[in-house]
Amino acid sequence: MDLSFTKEEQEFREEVRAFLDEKLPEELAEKVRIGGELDKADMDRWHAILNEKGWLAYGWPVEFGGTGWSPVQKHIFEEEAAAANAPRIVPFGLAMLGPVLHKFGSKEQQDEILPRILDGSDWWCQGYSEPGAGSDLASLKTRAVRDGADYVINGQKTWTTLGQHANKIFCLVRTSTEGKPQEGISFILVDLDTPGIEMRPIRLIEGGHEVNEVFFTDVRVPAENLVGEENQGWTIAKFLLTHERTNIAGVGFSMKALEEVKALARRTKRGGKPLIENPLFAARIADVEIELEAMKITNLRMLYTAQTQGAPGPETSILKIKGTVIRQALNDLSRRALGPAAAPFPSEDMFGNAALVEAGDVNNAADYFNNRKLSIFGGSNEIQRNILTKAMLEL
Amino acid sequence: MDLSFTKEEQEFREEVRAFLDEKLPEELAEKVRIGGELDKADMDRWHAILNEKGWLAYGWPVEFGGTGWSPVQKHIFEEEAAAANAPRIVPFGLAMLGPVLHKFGSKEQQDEILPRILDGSDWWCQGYSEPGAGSDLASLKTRAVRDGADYVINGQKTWTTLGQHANKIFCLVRTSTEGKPQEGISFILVDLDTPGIEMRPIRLIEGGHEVNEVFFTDVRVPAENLVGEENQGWTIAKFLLTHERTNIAGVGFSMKALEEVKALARRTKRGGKPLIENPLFAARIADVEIELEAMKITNLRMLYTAQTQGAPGPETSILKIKGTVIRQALNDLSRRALGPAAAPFPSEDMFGNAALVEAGDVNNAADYFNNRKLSIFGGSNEIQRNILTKAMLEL
Amino acid sequence: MDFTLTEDRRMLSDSLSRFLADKYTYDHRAKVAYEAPFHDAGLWSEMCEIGVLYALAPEDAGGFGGGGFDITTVFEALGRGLSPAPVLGTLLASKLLTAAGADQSALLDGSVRYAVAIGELDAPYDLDGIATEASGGTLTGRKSVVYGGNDAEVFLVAAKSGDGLAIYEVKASDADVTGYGLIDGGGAAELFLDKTPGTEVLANARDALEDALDAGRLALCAEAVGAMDATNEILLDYLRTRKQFGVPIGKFQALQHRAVDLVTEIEQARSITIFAASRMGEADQARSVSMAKTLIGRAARLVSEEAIQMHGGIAMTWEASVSHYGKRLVMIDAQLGDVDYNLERVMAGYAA
Amino acid sequence: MDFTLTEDRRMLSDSLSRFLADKYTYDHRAKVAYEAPFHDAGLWSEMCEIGVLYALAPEDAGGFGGGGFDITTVFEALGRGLSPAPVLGTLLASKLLTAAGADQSALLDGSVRYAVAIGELDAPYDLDGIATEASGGTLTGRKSVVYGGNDAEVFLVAAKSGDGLAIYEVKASDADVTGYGLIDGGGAAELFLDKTPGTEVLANARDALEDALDAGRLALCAEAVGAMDATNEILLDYLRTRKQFGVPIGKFQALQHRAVDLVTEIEQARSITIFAASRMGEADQARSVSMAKTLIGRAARLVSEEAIQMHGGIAMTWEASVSHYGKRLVMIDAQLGDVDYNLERVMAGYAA
Repeated sequence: MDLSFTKEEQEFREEVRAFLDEKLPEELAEKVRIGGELDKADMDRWHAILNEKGWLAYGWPVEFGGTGWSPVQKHIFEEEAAAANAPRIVPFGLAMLGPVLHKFGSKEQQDEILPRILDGSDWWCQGYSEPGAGSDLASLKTRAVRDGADYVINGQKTWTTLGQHANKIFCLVRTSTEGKPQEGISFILVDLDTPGIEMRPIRLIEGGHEVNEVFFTDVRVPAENLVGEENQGWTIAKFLLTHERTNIAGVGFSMKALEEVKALARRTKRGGKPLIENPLFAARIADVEIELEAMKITNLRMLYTAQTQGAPGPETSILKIKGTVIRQALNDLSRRALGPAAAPFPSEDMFGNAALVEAGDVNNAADYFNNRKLSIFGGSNEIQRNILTKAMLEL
Repeated sequence: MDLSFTKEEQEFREEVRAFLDEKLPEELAEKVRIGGELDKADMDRWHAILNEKGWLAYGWPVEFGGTGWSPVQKHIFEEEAAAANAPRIVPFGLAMLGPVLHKFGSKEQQDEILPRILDGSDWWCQGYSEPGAGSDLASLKTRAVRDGADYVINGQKTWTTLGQHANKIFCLVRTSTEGKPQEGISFILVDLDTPGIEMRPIRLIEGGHEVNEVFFTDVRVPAENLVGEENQGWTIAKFLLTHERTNIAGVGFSMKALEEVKALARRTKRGGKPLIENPLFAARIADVEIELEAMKITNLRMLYTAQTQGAPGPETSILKIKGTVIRQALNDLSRRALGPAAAPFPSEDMFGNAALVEAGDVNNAADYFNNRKLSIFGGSNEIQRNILTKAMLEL
Repeated sequence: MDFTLTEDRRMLSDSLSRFLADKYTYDHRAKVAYEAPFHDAGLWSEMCEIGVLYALAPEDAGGFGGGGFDITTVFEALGRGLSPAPVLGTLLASKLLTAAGADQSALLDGSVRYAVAIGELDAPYDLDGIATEASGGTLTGRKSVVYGGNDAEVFLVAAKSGDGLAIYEVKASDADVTGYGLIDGGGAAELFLDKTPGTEVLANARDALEDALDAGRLALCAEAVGAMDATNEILLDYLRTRKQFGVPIGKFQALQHRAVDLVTEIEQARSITIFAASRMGEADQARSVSMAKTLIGRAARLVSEEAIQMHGGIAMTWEASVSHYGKRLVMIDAQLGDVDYNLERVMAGYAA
Repeated sequence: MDFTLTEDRRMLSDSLSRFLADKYTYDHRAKVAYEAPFHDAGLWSEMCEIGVLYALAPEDAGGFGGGGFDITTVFEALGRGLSPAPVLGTLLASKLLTAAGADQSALLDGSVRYAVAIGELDAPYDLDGIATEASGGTLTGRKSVVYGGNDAEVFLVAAKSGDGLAIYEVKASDADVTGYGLIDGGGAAELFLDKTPGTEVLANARDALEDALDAGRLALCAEAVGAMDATNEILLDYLRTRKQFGVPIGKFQALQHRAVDLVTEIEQARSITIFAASRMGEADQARSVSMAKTLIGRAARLVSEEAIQMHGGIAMTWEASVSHYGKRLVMIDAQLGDVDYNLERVMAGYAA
């Protein structure tokens, strides 16, 4: 038993820290810290800085322009980036399509697409879910019918995150209705400029615009845009589901959120005293802090498994469940700490003349409501429990 | 909206209170208060006192020697009896077999059996569950085969509460293997003196003896001991399941338990101060007290439905679920309040020379563990949720 | 014992529910609740004509109600209909004006909109922390998140006066008011007072303020019960109709048992609200109301979070009504005392 | 980073586990754990020969371990095997004797059984409340629920000495000892001291006592992890084999999801125990151990209650092993500081 990092890993951490210290723009970090909305330029800017350093594709093998880092190195990078309030790397091209192309893409696809992800020429988004196929992805209905050298796509996708910034989309589509529903699915790449595509914003519970619906009407896509074989889409989808799960616990984000809650509870008053001196509220904080401290180790244990045994197992679903519950609990505490001042609809009034919260205050009610998504999207916690039931408990 | 009782009901409450004040033996009440074990003589004594007053069969119609009380009167009686630390009335003859005979019994069965329940000549126990048929009662396997004027019974029953005091048992037995499993079940009365019956004690988790296993080997029972028709047993079992559910919330017992927890927390010390002044512990008490206050009203609301509409509906399962959770939470608090002193195995040491708890202290760890049964027996809380899913939520 | 509403209250409840269903349709509500003045001002007088406000005041104050069950009747219907109308401020104002023996006809007929300003940034729930001070006919201080304050003509302001607390009437036009919308719909305001003229309405007003706050807390409990009932109906409907893996998701036992737990909590919430309503005006009013608000705070959050979780992604959208009910249910806890504040009021009796 | 046990510890763990599985079979354990001396005294020296006690002391005290992970290795195996042997008292005694620089060879070879008497009826967890006093070479007071005290030859007693706390050695034969069994197996005693002769082992012993208690708390956490693992295995086996309504009950989704929640809590419990073990001897030892004991207190109770509930009636019987694991898991919380006590130690750092 040894929870410490090796000398090389510690040096690597110093290197990451120095880089973030020097290169992460202060205004970006502050925006992230207060939970402000990053626009496309912000995200492009951070991607470009990382790309210049060669660290943008930190999960990719060296041969494709990645870093070739070990699971522990990736973890250290993610931990330090979160601690420094770096923007999250937009995952659709880098963490999702990239690995799919590494494993299933043709040489042509790899050569053409991967560099454009790195240099920011393309912004990819995801076309997986449909209104009738959420947790039950296999029941998706969007059809792609072969017609000469093309596929013709008809249907609707939804929950397409940051689609408003994208010029490309990768989709799961139905190419066959034979056999089991899973067997007739393919993975295909689509240019969003293609005629017949309409993207509509979805307004979220707290009023923000993060996700979109995408409608396909007779959209013609060249057959060479297929990734892997026709009807191999389910295999690719499952590959993605188990890939890159080291950061799903979101420990770094929760650690930041815990610090914010404590700061807020030190400044907020109840009954004439700082809220943090109220035993009931302090106990609420302590409860979550203890869970988070445990989660850090649970995360490291699974990282160690990935490092020593190649791939993390289904038990990483535990990270998803508990990790999201912890982050949501912290959002809940921030909202409680602010009391009625958490309630104003996000607007200038919050930080303006009639400031209800100080400019540095974060995690108001809007964040709490928005982050209910954490336990729903990316495979709901119910789906994770189903996975664990089969794979870990063997029930 | 009016939560008060009528003048007649209040007068009735005074009458009950006066009776308990005068007739409930002090030593019985004290035994009940400290959670001591009542022996057969104790229970028989209390039954006789009630019978003399004509209140033993307080749930029976007048024509069978009962009180004919309204649901509200029954509730008042139960509430006052719990508050006075009266022993619970042993339910097997009075609350279970009695109503079954009222509805399904022959004139002869009614005339012969009911008076012997009232005067204490018979102590009935219950033969429902089997090792392989707990929640899934319909799968029971104990066979009763018709042979001339008799049924011959073979099989095993379990969880027979207080069977060690009984001379009679009513059983659900399989009389047919045709059709659905529910359709081949009958309800039959058995004299425990009949050759071929063996009763063995089951030692419970905390070490006590409350329940038993009963083994039947070629036990011959006269056919006239059948209640109702052959294969009508499931109907009778279901009738019993929904009958007499007004007291399932156990509100009176929880109210007593809450008072005990508070008394204990006032006397027990932590950090040099009474435990009740510790905000974390006080909050634990308050949480349960609030739930109990709500449960009192929920109970009255369902009582009101029973009073005005004849019978309580499936929503009474809510009383079972929440009522048991509350009582178990109170047991948990008593155990916590005592700390390490709750741990000694029940023995004389607990109240003897090296007394760890004062003679009046109750609800130690043994009670906590024993009362885990509340959410399991009598239709587990999972079964109650299944019932509510169908009958109330219509899912 | 009688758990039915009186004929009068049943009629009021029906009228108000029908009014909200007809006039505050889901689409209409979703629009007006989030744009100034954060309710439909044009419908205010129409709603008042039903008698909603008169039901909140006793007869000798010009109303025809004012009891615990009058309050719960009105607010349960408002909650079921997810109304953003600023009725809570009216209730508090009526309680204060009644205590002061002041005329409140313009309040009750709906012609003048009042808001009550008690909480402050550093003292959102407790009267002891009030820093706003009265001196020589003027008030100085800041009142925060004054419900309905964005659209009020008159404020009743709680302020320190000598050793005690008093209530002052302040005209909106005399004060610096910054209105804004709330995340769960409806409006509020920051009220900045800087030697702002105020007329004393009631001196030694601590008891009257606590009483008004208790009434407000009870109202919020009833509103939550109404909103929980509506949320539960939406959820059950969704569980019956939404299919995944070829069956309605309501067939999955894990969801079934969670749905059962929700109705259990809702019935407990209904019960404790009835209990608190029955104790209004009694010696244990404060404790009973705090019991109710504590249980409601927990139950409403649970119902919100579970209804959203069981809906899945669709509940994360503005378009889904469950998201708006969900927001309201959670935010009710932050009004007039949250779970911890009320739990401490319940615990306060233990030490003795 | 390395989450595997060293070879030495793995061997010790295997030997101890094998010993318990062979010698403390379920039936044997169920018998001896509840009858004086509440463990199998005949097996004590056999267990000591494995090196279990030496693993609890550092080399310069005559042992070959004494670190956080030595403690967790031993106690996790004891927990998995549901051992009633009084090893906790040995651990505490070893810590105190090490701090005193006293010879502990008779303790570590198992030839003399020690018990450590710290808690009192009115101060079960905190050192500040100790009322037992030392004066002129004698001790007066009462020590309550002294684990293993029923079968100890020597007591190490914490008592007030002037302004501070000191540790005294008291012979069992000199004191009034009432032993008894515990509901979850194993024994304890009330120790009545009335001008009972005692030899000072260590003066100014507060830090040493806190350190020993921290070690004890860590040990209890590890014991709980072992017992939770065993309970979970018993539960999963039952869910796979017990049939109701024609299918194994493990096919019911409501139970599946609850079983998943249990393994999640168990993994978190394992993690926080590893964390606490890694912090032994560091500045944040006390806080880390209290974090672990808090989480363990909650998790162990949840695992106990849920495993019992999902077993149904059979878990209510003495015959079922899950009932004995369930009792142990719940009662661990009451040893050396419960959830609330430890939570307050964690919170204590916040005010600063």
